[in-house]
Amino acid sequence: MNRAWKGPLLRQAVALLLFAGLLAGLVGVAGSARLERADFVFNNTGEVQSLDPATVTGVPEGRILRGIYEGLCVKDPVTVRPLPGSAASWTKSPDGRVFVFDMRDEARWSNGDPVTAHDFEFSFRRFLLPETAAEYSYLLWKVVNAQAFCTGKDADGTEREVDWSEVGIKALDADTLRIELEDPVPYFLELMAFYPLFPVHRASLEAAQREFPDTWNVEWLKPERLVCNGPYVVEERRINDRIRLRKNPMYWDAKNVALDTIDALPIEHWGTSVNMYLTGEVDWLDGSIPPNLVPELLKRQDFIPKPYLGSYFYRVNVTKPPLDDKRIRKALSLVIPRRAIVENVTKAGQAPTWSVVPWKELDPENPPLEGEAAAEEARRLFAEAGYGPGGKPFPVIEVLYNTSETHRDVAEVIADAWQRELGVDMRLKNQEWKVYLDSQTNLEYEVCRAAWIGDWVDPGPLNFLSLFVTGGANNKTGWGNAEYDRLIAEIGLEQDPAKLEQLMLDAEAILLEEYPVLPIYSYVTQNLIKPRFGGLHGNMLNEHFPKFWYWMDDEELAEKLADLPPDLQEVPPGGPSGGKYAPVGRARQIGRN
Amino acid sequence: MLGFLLRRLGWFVITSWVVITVSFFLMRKVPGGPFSGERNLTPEIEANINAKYHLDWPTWKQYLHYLGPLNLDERGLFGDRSKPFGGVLTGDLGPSYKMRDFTVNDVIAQSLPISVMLGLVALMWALALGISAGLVSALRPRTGLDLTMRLAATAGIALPNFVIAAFLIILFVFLIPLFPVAGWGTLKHMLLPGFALGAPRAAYIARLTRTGMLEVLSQDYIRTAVAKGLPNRLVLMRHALKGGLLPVVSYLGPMTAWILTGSLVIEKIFRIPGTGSHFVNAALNRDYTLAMGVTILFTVLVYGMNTLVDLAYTFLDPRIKLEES
Amino acid sequence: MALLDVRDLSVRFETHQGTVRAVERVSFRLERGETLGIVGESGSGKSVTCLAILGLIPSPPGVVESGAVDFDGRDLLKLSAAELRHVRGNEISMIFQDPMTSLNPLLTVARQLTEVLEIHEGVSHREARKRAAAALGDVGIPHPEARLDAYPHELSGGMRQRAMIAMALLCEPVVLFADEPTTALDVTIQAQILELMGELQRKRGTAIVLITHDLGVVAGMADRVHVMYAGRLVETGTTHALFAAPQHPYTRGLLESVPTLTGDPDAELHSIDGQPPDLAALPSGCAFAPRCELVVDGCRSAVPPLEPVPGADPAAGDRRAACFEVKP
Amino acid sequence: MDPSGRWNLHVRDEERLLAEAAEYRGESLWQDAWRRLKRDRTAFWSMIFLAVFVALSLFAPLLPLPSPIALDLKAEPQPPVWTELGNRGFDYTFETDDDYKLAYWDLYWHDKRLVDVRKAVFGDWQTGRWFGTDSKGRDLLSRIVWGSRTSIWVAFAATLCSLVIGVTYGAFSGLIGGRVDNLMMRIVDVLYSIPFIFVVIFILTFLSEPRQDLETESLVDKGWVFFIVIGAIYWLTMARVVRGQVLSLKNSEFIEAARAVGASTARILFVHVVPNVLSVVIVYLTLTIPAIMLFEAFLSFLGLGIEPPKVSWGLLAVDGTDAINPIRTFWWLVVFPAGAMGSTLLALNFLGDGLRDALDPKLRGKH
Repeated sequence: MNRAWKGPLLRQAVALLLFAGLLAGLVGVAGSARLERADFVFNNTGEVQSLDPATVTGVPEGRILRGIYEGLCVKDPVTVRPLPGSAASWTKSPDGRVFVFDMRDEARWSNGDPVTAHDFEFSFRRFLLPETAAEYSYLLWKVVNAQAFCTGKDADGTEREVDWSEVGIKALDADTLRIELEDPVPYFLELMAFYPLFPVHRASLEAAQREFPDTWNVEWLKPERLVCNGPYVVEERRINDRIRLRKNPMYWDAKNVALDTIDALPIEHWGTSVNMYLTGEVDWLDGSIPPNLVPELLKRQDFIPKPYLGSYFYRVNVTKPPLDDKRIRKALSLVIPRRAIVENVTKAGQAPTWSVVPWKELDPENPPLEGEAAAEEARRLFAEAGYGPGGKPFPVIEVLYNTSETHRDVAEVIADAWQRELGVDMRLKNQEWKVYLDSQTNLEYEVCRAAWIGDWVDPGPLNFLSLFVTGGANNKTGWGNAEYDRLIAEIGLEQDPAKLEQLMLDAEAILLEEYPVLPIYSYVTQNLIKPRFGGLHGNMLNEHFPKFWYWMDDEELAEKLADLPPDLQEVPPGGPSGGKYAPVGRARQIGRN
Repeated sequence: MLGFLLRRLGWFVITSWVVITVSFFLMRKVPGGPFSGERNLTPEIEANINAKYHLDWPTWKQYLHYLGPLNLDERGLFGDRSKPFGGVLTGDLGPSYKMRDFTVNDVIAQSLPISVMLGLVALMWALALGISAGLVSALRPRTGLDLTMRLAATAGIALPNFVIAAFLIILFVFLIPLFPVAGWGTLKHMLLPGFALGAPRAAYIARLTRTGMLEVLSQDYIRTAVAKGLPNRLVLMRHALKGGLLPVVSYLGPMTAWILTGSLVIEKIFRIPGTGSHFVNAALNRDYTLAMGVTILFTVLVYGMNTLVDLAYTFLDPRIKLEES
Repeated sequence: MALLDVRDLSVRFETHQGTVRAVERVSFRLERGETLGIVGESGSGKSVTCLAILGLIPSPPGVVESGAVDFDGRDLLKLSAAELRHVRGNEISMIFQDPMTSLNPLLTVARQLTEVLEIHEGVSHREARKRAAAALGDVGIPHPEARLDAYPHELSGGMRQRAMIAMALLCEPVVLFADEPTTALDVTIQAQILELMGELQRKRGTAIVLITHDLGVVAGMADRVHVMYAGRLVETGTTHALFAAPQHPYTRGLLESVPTLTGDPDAELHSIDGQPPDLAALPSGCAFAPRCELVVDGCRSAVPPLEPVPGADPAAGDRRAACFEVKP
Repeated sequence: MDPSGRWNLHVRDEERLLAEAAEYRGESLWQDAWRRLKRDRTAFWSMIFLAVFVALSLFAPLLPLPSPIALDLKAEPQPPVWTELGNRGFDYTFETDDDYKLAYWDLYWHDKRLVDVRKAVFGDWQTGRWFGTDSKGRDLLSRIVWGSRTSIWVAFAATLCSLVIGVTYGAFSGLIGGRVDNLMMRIVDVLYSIPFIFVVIFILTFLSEPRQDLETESLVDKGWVFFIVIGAIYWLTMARVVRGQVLSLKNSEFIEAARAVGASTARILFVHVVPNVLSVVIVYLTLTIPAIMLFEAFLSFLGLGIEPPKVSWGLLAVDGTDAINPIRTFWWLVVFPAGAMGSTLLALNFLGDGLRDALDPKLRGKH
């Protein structure tokens, strides 16, 4: 080593320089990361996987995509029924098989291009292309020839090469899109408002493909290149930090959009999420609240749970003796302390349910057995199946759940009840998420925790009933019933609402008799939101639409609070005291919602 | 010096190769894949996805593809140019499977500077607290001050850091509103998480400082310095501190690694977009490429830091020659 | 008046094994310009005596129990820390045994030399450097300017000890404690270093306290010799007188165990049987009694005082010995 | 002339001296260490404290505590009550093996016997709600005591495991030396460069692979396996430390001297090497146990820790941190578990520091 480097002076100088550099870097990085607070900040609960609508599946993605894209339809923020979106109107053939959408003339992409029927044809084709590998692609398989186009096989498994021209999606002209289905789909219009079927901008996508032949599928989604057609555009995106949305001035209904900027923060830790809400750094939490806090929050004006089309249940592996005996399954279901769970574990007003279809009203004539009566009946069923005192020893049953505190708590309570009432030796088994999914799919469990959230409100029960067709991808119980399969198939074809209702009840009755799953409770939405915030409603799908969001002024806030039960604890309302309304003005904004 | 660096580089290449290979095959052995989710995929869709990401290839082929700029992809260099990536040897860590809008290089480029910043703040806390506690303990053993400082420094390894973080937040955010509750951006944002992250290290640094100082203070040359009539301050600062802190310097290498992988909890609680969370999330999500990417990053950092520490040693201790590590 | 007058110095160490009486009522005087040799085995308390004089005994566990050290009209044992610092390295310097460990390996020679001048004389760094170079030249280091920026490990053992000596003499002290200055060096270097010390002493008139176990070194350098055993002085006298007629059996033993060129090469070298005593559990009488060939009953019960040797030649200086068996 | 100053020493004395020195090192090292440890009051009291805690956790089944798992669902955790010493609420009878599972979980045979003793001595008497209850109405005191079993013993087992691997590997590497040593240490370097957390997650997923048959049939507890495997990862540092110690001993003068006078290899190993290495190992032990306990807590934070109904301190700490927030604080949920964990870890650390000082040959003779 060079002697000169060891001179004390030089070494001190080097050290000093290094230190100064570090300090400068420190200040530099610290300064560059700052952003002004957005008009509205919410917890998006997780990092968004992608902004490409075709490939995403999760709830956090949905929250963002509903802000930056607009499908053929949008949904009413209260009823979540379809409303005109990029399509101004549509017609449906009497047999429910052909839809013709009339595009909205004034609809524009964020770069000023008009939104045309061709854009949707391109996007739907892309959605179905095998290379896109869209997880939700099956949503369009009911379109004529779509399944064959997507997978190279028909529904019955016969292999068939199909050209796009044969698929039932056609832009007749820039203004008209025709979609032809093989069978009617009762919830088809809701699908058109579902985020995987949002359009993408062809020109910018293809430009990125030319410019970045290797990495275009990352590049075209960069905020500076992404062209959207929704009320907002992506201004900035930092992994695990935030997505910043800015109002899209080119949006056809921009005059009705109130907020200029929205920040979506992916806060995973529940404690942090609540802390940030309490210090006012976040205005809205959707879930992500420690259960311990729920009783306290229920006393406040900013936490009002509403029914949510979701169901929490236990799957039973019916291929494993003795669980192949439906009397055993029924007995296990009978002694689940549903009320204790919703009152003392989940605590947010979830409703105990005895059907996998959530928020099912109980028959007042014939209420489900509960408490000691249920336990006695369960013991009788157990004895009938040959177990219990004097009978065969019941094998150890393992309850599988994925790593999460609530699941653990529920499992503990249920295991405790089974052990106490039926003497069943329970073992809780906690698996890390991916392993848990694998175990479920491969039927490597005995009883396992599960949940399902509906994708559409009408017909709501179908979301849940369709899971359990024989061999269904999401059945995962090994259970199958030919009569049940037949009923579900008929539901798809039925156009008469009354008959549809009856078919669904019949199918549900089979599930209630057979117990491939043990229903536990129905979900509620858990939105903790600043009272001043308007346009965000606790609807059945817990889907929310940034387009309608605004801040109330003091007057409107006072009116809203006056409608709330008077014993609720007052909380800081958040937001600007003058409110923030769309350019059309307060009166129209309120009137519209 | 050049020889030393070359030898280091050689070992680095071998180590990285072993690490990459082992992790790669280990990862494919773990149940679950990057695209399994609550909603099961139909086999046809799964096949589409696997084809897109080459997960349908035999593992050895995926491995070669991952490693180097080999044209194994029929859509590759001479195909429609839509090959996913060029391989580790070209410095391309591939696309992230979970954060699909980013390449692994993007993810690391975005998060690493933040982690480095957080690490620096943590380091400062750890050094300030650790060295002062260690000095007090070496110079004024068994005094009230010693016990207090030891308690303060040891608290960091006496409680899990999420508990410490929770206490800090209650105390300095809600009771005494000095700091923001979470987030990243200003120096104020960095102090609390930096402390929570640095506190456990402070305990080790205190211990190293104390031992190092005791060792140095028992050396003959300290007696010489005193016999020369130097004031205590000078004896300590000029003659004792430098040698006494050498063990702390060598600890900085492993410490970096710890701060990077161990910051997950702190990143979660304080909502900091650093690399720590990727280490765990990538593994949990089976985000193969990201997991591999952060593994490689880790290896590079561990090697780089240790080499830096060794170099620093030659500056601090003139007796050391860069013969071999 | 003596330059340095040590009276009744006692030092003990409080250890878990009990109280170690390292130095027990030691008195001696040092005259300007003379060389006093203190001889004894390891652990006999000779180094501790020096350290105690400069206040370098680590405390705890060391305690200077009693005694006074008159230096220049001051009692060194009663000085404040700041006053003592002013004496150290300035008026009284010290050289240690092992130049390998006594120089700070992490600092350059220049740094370690100049800081002495900067502290005691407040000279500028540049000036200090110039003087340090001169001092290195004085102790016979070639190319002193170049050596200044070397680190101790880059110098040979002899060079290092020379640098130590240069460092000790920078402020021209009047007393130099040399604690085994040559023990760790090769024999040829030893001679050079001793010669150097003698030369510097002649030039500057520094009084030297030479601590060693090596009788040869003492014979060549010292004007007077004190012999220590188990923390006590057992015999004093001029070098010549003491070597000519050792009185204490321990001194005699020491002298007999040194090979001489004139002696019979085939004769077995004499050695003192047994081990030095455990200072924490000294026998009640003479500490040397268990190893002494001349031991009598009285030796085991009472400590023999250090008394003038009866009938000694007045030219032999302050000729004293601590043994009951010393007969005229 | 001998430069070391032992100028009056004859060669034949050397062997005798060596024997003395060996005795001194072998036996009085520990006496010396023990005495110095007793002097270090912080370390000494830490040791007493730990002994009490370990005893408590060992004999947890004997203590008249409420069941650690019995649920008493209420909307909120119940605060501590200090007015009631105890009550007669422990109404379990233990006749068949299954009965134990109602109040506890799958206990080992000896724990069941301890429970029997407890039942015989205290009957249905149990302590009151001294520490309050958790969110599902379980007695916190009981959970902390039972949790200590998981935390302390799992950490202990894991450390022991790391010790065995580390000491064997390090000693082997150090004793053989040369190329083998070099290669073995390179392997350690490579292992150091793999992010630890990955390995843990891999192990975890492999362990949670569906293999119920294996688990229900055998007595192998997944938690134990897991933490023992973790211990198996912690050995890297141990191996380095031991190797360093062995190397420095190998080259030290007294070993060379022992070899020169013809002491056998085994003798050198057991009289000279083992005690010296052991001191390092003991210190390492007191530092690894806390590290593993904290790691267990970290895994609990990620939700990957021990499985209910069993409890561990990590799990309690996680539950506790969820319970402190500005809206509503259930202080007892965090104060007691964190207190138990914190004081144990502090004690372990202080004891480690004390042992380090006491066993450090460089500091010997001082204090």
